[in-house]
Amino acid sequence: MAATTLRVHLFAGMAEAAGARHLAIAWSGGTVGELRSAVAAACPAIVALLARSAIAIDGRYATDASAVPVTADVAVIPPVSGG
Amino acid sequence: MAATTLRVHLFAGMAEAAGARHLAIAWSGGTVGELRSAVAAACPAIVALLARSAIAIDGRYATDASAVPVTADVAVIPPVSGG
Amino acid sequence: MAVVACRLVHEEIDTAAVLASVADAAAGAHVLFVGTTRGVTGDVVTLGLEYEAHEPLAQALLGNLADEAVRTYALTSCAVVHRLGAVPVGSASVAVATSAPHRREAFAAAEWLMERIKCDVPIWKREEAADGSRTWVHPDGPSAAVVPEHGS
Amino acid sequence: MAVVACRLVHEEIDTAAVLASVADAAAGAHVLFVGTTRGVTGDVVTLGLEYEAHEPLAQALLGNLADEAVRTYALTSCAVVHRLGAVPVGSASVAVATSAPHRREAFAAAEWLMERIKCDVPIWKREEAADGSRTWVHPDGPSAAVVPEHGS
Repeated sequence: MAATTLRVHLFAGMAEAAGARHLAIAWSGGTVGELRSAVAAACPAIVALLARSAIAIDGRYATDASAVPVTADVAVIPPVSGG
Repeated sequence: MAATTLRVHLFAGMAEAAGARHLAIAWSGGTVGELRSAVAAACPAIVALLARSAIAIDGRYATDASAVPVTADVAVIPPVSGG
Repeated sequence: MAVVACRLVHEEIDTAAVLASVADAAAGAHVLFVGTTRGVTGDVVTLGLEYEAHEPLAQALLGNLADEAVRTYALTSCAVVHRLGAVPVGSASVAVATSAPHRREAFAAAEWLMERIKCDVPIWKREEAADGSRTWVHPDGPSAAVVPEHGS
Repeated sequence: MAVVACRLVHEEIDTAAVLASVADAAAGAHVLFVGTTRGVTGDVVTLGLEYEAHEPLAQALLGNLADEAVRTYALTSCAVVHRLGAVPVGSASVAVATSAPHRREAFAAAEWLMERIKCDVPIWKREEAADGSRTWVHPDGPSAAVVPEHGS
């Protein structure tokens, strides 16, 4: 599958640490676990928080084994503090 | 002690059963337990509910052993249903 | 420091005002419980309720309960309002508000207060059924107050 | 039959409207929880909070939680409103209202909803301290959502 650019949304302290609200990740398909590695490589500043974060794919929380299509809407969800 | 008339307040279903919001009980002093007997004798219509009721003396719940002075403000408190 | 307000009223309860009355800079959690007259219980229709109280005793006991709630749950504030007289379907008969730094205490205190109000405080309701008959409600069993927990 | 309303808003929460929205002829018990920005926590002063969300996901999860609360606790109605953006001290960041025939279910559902909102829903707060510094809050430990309970 041809590599495309996946837009990964960041929020809150993670966006602050990255200095950006999105990361552009080269992606030709794979699992959430593989995407985590790619995100960590692209932005070392968020590695510690990323390890404690969930990944949402197309508006649903995903496990590390889930597939991430090249068309996916991806968000990293660090520990929440709403309420 | 000279007998006087104690005014005993009734409420809700007990006032309805007695057909009155107060009973006048001849009283020369005694315990709450003795007062219960006097009230039951004065108004047989409320005996069943009286057995399930608390007695308040001067604005506080009282045990059957408590003294009821001739000047007491007495109320019979049947099972409650507020809220 | 904690503010406590307990009232018996004969008019509509302003539930927003009850909630607002427990605001406090140290409070992050506020719970408001509102009990209303149910119009329908399963298939049974209720036309309205009427409440009566031993007012001085009820007022004193509500104050005791609120004070105890503030101490036990370390509330920042607490308010209890009970309506007496006729309460139409859908209207509030009772409102309890609590505030605390965190939510667990605010919830627990409000729930405890409602349990105690329903068991201990000399207030009675009369239900008007669909056929117009009216019945005072005296739950089965002895009054919980027969074994006194307040006073002597 | 049960009515559920969940909203994310960027302006002040009308808490009285949230409570009114859960009124129902079959409900005798209504619980409103309001979470506000604490100005003081012990000796620590907070100047204000700011909230951010993954809005589509937060909206969807709030809806799922409210639906689950209605089913689990047999509520007559349920409403959740969370404010985003700056929330001044003393103002509401979240309001949860439940109604049920009886109070136990209304209390339990409101408390359960607040627990789940605080654990599962992608909303974050930034605290502004007395010295003007602002810090995003990410509680220690893994996100509760790492083990997904909703969706796949």
